[in-house]
Amino acid sequence: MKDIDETFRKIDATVPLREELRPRTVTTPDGQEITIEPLKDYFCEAAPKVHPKAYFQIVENFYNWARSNSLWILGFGTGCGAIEMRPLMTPRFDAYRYGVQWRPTPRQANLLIISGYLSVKTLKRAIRAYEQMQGPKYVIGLGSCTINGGMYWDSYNTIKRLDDYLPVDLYIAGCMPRPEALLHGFIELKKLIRAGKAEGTNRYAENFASYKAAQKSVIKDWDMPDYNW
Amino acid sequence: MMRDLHALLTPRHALGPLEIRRENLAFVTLPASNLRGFLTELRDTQGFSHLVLLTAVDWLEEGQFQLTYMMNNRARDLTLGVRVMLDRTTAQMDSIHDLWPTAATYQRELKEMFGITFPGSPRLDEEFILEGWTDLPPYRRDFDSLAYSQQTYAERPGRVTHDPREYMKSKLYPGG
Amino acid sequence: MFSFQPDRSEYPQPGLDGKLEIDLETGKYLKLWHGPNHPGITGNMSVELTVCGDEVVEGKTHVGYLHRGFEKLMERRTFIQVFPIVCRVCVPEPDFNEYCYAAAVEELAGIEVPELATWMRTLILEMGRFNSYMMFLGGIGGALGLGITGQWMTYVRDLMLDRFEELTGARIYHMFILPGGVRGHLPEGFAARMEEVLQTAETYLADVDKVMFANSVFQLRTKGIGVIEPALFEPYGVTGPNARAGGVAKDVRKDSPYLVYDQLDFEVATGMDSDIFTRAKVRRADIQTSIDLIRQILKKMPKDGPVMAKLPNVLHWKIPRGETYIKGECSRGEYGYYLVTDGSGYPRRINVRGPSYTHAMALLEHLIPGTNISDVAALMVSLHTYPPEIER
Amino acid sequence: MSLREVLTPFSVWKRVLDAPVSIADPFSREASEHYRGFHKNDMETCIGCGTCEAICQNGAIDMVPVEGQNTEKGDSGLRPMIDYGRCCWCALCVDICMTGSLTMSNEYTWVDSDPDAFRFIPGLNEPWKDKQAGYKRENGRVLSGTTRSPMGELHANERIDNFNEICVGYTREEAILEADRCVECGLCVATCPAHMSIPDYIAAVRDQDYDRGLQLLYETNPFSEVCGRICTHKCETSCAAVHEGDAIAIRWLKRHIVDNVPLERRVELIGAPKPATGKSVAIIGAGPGGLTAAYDLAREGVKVTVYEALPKPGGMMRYGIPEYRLPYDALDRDIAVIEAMGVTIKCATVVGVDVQMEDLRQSHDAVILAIGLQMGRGTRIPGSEGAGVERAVDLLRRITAGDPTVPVPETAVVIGGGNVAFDIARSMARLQKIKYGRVGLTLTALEDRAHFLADKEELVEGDEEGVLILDSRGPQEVMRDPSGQVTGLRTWAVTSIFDAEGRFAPAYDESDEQIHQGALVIEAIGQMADTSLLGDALTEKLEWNRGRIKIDSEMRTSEPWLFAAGDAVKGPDVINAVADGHRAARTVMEAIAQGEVVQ
Repeated sequence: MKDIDETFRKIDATVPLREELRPRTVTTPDGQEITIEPLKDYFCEAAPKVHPKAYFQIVENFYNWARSNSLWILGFGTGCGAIEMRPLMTPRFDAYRYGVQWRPTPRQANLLIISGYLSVKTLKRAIRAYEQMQGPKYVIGLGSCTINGGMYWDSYNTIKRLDDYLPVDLYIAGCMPRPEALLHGFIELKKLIRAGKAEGTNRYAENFASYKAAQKSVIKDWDMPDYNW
Repeated sequence: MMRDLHALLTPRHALGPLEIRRENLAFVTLPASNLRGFLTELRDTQGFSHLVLLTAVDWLEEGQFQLTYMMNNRARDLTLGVRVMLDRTTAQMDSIHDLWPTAATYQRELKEMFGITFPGSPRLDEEFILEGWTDLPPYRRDFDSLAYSQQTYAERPGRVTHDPREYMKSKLYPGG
Repeated sequence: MFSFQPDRSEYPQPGLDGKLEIDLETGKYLKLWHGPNHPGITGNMSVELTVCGDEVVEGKTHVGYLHRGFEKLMERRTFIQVFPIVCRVCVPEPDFNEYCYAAAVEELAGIEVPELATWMRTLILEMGRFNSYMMFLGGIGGALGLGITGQWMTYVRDLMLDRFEELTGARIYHMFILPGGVRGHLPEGFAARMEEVLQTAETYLADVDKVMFANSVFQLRTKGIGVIEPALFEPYGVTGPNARAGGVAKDVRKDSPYLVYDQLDFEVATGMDSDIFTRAKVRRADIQTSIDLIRQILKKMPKDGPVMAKLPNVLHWKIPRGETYIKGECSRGEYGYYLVTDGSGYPRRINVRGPSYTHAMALLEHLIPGTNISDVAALMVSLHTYPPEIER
Repeated sequence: MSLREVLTPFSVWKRVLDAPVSIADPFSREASEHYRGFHKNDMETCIGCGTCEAICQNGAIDMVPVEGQNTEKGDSGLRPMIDYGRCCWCALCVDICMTGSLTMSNEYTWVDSDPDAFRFIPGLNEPWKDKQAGYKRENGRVLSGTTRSPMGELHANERIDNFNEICVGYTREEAILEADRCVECGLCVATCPAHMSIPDYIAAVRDQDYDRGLQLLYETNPFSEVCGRICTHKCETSCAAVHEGDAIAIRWLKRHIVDNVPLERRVELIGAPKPATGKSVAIIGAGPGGLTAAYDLAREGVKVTVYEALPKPGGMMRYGIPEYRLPYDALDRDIAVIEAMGVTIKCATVVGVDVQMEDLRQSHDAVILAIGLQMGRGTRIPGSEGAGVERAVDLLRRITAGDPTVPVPETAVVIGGGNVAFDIARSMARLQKIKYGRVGLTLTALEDRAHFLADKEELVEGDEEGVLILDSRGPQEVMRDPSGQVTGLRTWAVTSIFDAEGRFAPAYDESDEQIHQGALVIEAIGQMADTSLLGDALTEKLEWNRGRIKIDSEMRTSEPWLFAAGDAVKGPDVINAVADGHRAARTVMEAIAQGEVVQ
């Protein structure tokens, strides 16, 4: 392994917002002049809130049981781990029999599997996808690169610790983890949910400011609203 | 075969010596200004119509970028690596996107990853792979990936290692 | 019998130079992001479509979502340390990276690979090609709403992964082709188990022929669509099955035989129409070639012998200054490694030439205008692109 | 579009009759036999060399101390800890492992909600510890070399009738090949008494940078040319490569560096000593210990005078080690470098006769005693008193000095199995060959062949030269004829050397008696120091420890102005003497600096 260049200092510069995202005045087809602010106009600005538990424990337990039995995964293959999800979606490993299925859009999903390393560019999309998902929602970090950088530990373009940017409920070690390990992960996640320990959504809401700060520290061109809901 | 070709084209394009790697692969260096004519002739009359790849090598110590245009003649199974040395500070080269449209992609990547410009190449300044990148072009040798990574991303703390040599000395000879 | 031509009377007309003046503010155009999170995309990439009605007028490929900076990371690693990371460059068919890298290092370091190892390498590469095509068939079916091929092909691919696992010790990232040879011998009874897999595959493929290639819906949606004019092949660097479907028998295995391909008996499959259907058909024929090749290899390969050449101590392995380019025919076209060494213990530069680089960027952007939105997925899949090899 | 194309797809409905392909219980599915799963480590075999850490391209491995694993020679006591937040299961660590202790199981499931939990030390208590299946490297695939470059040697016929050096030294190509095998773990460094920076100078050989190599050598050892030839090289026993092949030829590589740097260049590379401090130190004995201390002190700007009783400096290196192992000019070069640092060596000056201890004490800031072990021990068996029985060290000294009265009979017997025994046996064999044209020498030792105290090469070369080596023979009596002439040695077979408590108490099988013919019996069973030079008063004043001058760990005697080093107080070989010399010099420097040395 080559020695690190101790004299190297990174250049920290801000990236200006893209032209079309800046607030501006436009003329509508019917001749009216209106001011638009693209990042605000189409999104709810409210920050996420902590979702309180049900008053009766038994009700909460029932909720958790129900939640644990419908893990709907967002079919977003963020990294190489996505290739081992295909066998799970097909008869040989058949995750559907455990109440797990894949959905094409974040709005229908409650489980985000970060399948491996996240480049900064994908991190941005993953955050967006995560924030668009319905709560209570869960995140699984798949593969070693979500834990401590994995084999991309010295890459300039991938994040090292997923839990800095998203609330992770469970990690599955491996490079890459086999489908069986993923199934194990689903079972473990179900246990966590039933025990009421999978509180990532609320953790994200509680520590929203610090998560945002971490996210913005690596995503230089933050051209989206702070909360994509 | 390569030698014949080299002998034939040298007078017109001021080619450097031919470096034969193996029977069907050789490399040759030529001045940047002759590149376009040379590639056109290779393509049109010598059957080297396939641009395999276009990439750069950063010779930081020598202050030069090496551009490699890998040309292939499928019928005769010959590959010729055409090298052009550029000054590292100006880092500018003629675009060949009109000869091979696909070269525009390569040139876009070289612009982003090495900071080599190709005036006239389409969409040259659009972001290609990186997004919101403000540092040195990352494939340059003076960009240190690990240092950048450590200064940007947090690693999981709590790891310590010991050098067996020093550790043994301290254990076996505590006084030195 | 049917006409799928849209009524374009209301659409904006191109200017005198034949180009559309695209202005989003007119309200006639819409930006549609096809990916990165989209079921119809081949991996983590995206195509920014500008549509007018349901016709696409412009497409821009966006990549970089999977960029890990491999070529930079390789410069930080010693020659042996590069070996584990090369396979990550292309997830569905990692073995080509291992082979090209190993062969490049061996050539510059002057290492002679034992004969059995070259046979093993060929076997691994053909198994990988088989797997990659399985993903393709599943993908092209899926892109046109034919889910069953995806289900079958993933299953068959998984059976092959089992063979990979017993041979190499891993399912996806095999890390088997070490510079200098391969890591092990064939396990006991491997050929028989492989034959079982190949036979199962053949029965499923026969059904795919019926359910997909003979299917009227599939034919209507793929024939005559996404045609690449053979004249575009050289300017756009089209290689592999994409070129073969247009009647150009480009195949590195034949054009410039490597490993033991000159000792194997096979024909290169070609087609004439150069449309989505022909490209799928050529790949279907190529699977059969792969199956035959695997059988031939297992029959012809030496039964015993060394599989590793003697390496210098890999911890401080230095390779003299030089450069080389090693190529091979992967399932998508010409795959190559350009390796430059400077006499130190680290590669000076490694450049990976993936076929998707030309197919998914310039070529796709050239083909997309004029297609229907619903055909974009099929068009993309038919080019068989894997984004990680574009951005590395 | 024909009707056929519409209907054909439906034919695959036959598949509904297929048995389902789902794996019924995916959770207990075993991975394949050679699967690269989670790591295992055999704690007992592992030597903590850290080669796995060096090759890991993910920086996933840390070397950490583990309870129950002690640091000892050849085992650092560290064990690999693997971070599964980094690992990529490439198994390069398994392939490079120097002992084969690191392997992989075929276990693959590890799920946890705590990201910090994915670090573990394989071999402690992981659940898959006893699993047999999993990746192991195929035999013969080792990523570092296993066989040593052979050292060129004179053939037995070429060397037996002369005292020419046997080993010819590595060529550059051989040296590079050999240096290439080193994995730079550094286990050898702590084993070397002088802590020579072995991996660094081996790297210098690899890089063909002999200047840097020589500078590295002189940092820790001014007798590199000597040690490059005759060091006991204990470092090679703790070499990581020894577990699956030959140890790196550390000694030969050291010699190769020195051989490639001419004498003048050496002095130039080391540079001038520090400016004179005005202090002065006397050293008694110009052996490796004394001269090393002299070198160090001279480098620090101290004026050093070395007193040597014999006509030439070098001590046992000159008068104990035969010329065919260490040519005198090699030794002279090492000493020349030391003298170039400004050290004065007064030869043929016997302390106690030509100069008195008290004078030295008066005229110097400190005195270092490095007198070595010059007197041979006797066996005290019947018949061992009188003519025809010699001590090895005396004979060796006389051979070196060119004494014409050295007895060279046609047959001789050597008692002892150490290096000195072989030195005298092989020297005598040469003299016999020169004088009579044939070798008639028998060597008897208590130990069996596997446990000889001498180096393995000595046995091999002794055999080649025609020395009859008899193992497990205990000497009982020197046989003499009625005229008192020695005729041979009577021995019994040895059944055991040590008793149950580990004390030296050889037991014999008396029924197995042999008589070895020989007109000369040479005893080579150990040496002792001659401390008569101290004088009675000082001998009385000093503290003693079982016949040796008592010193502390910093080489101080009980007298504040007197320090001691070398074989006389510690032993047993050149490199230890060198280490002692360094330590003595350091202590003396500290003492001088602190003004402790009060007259």
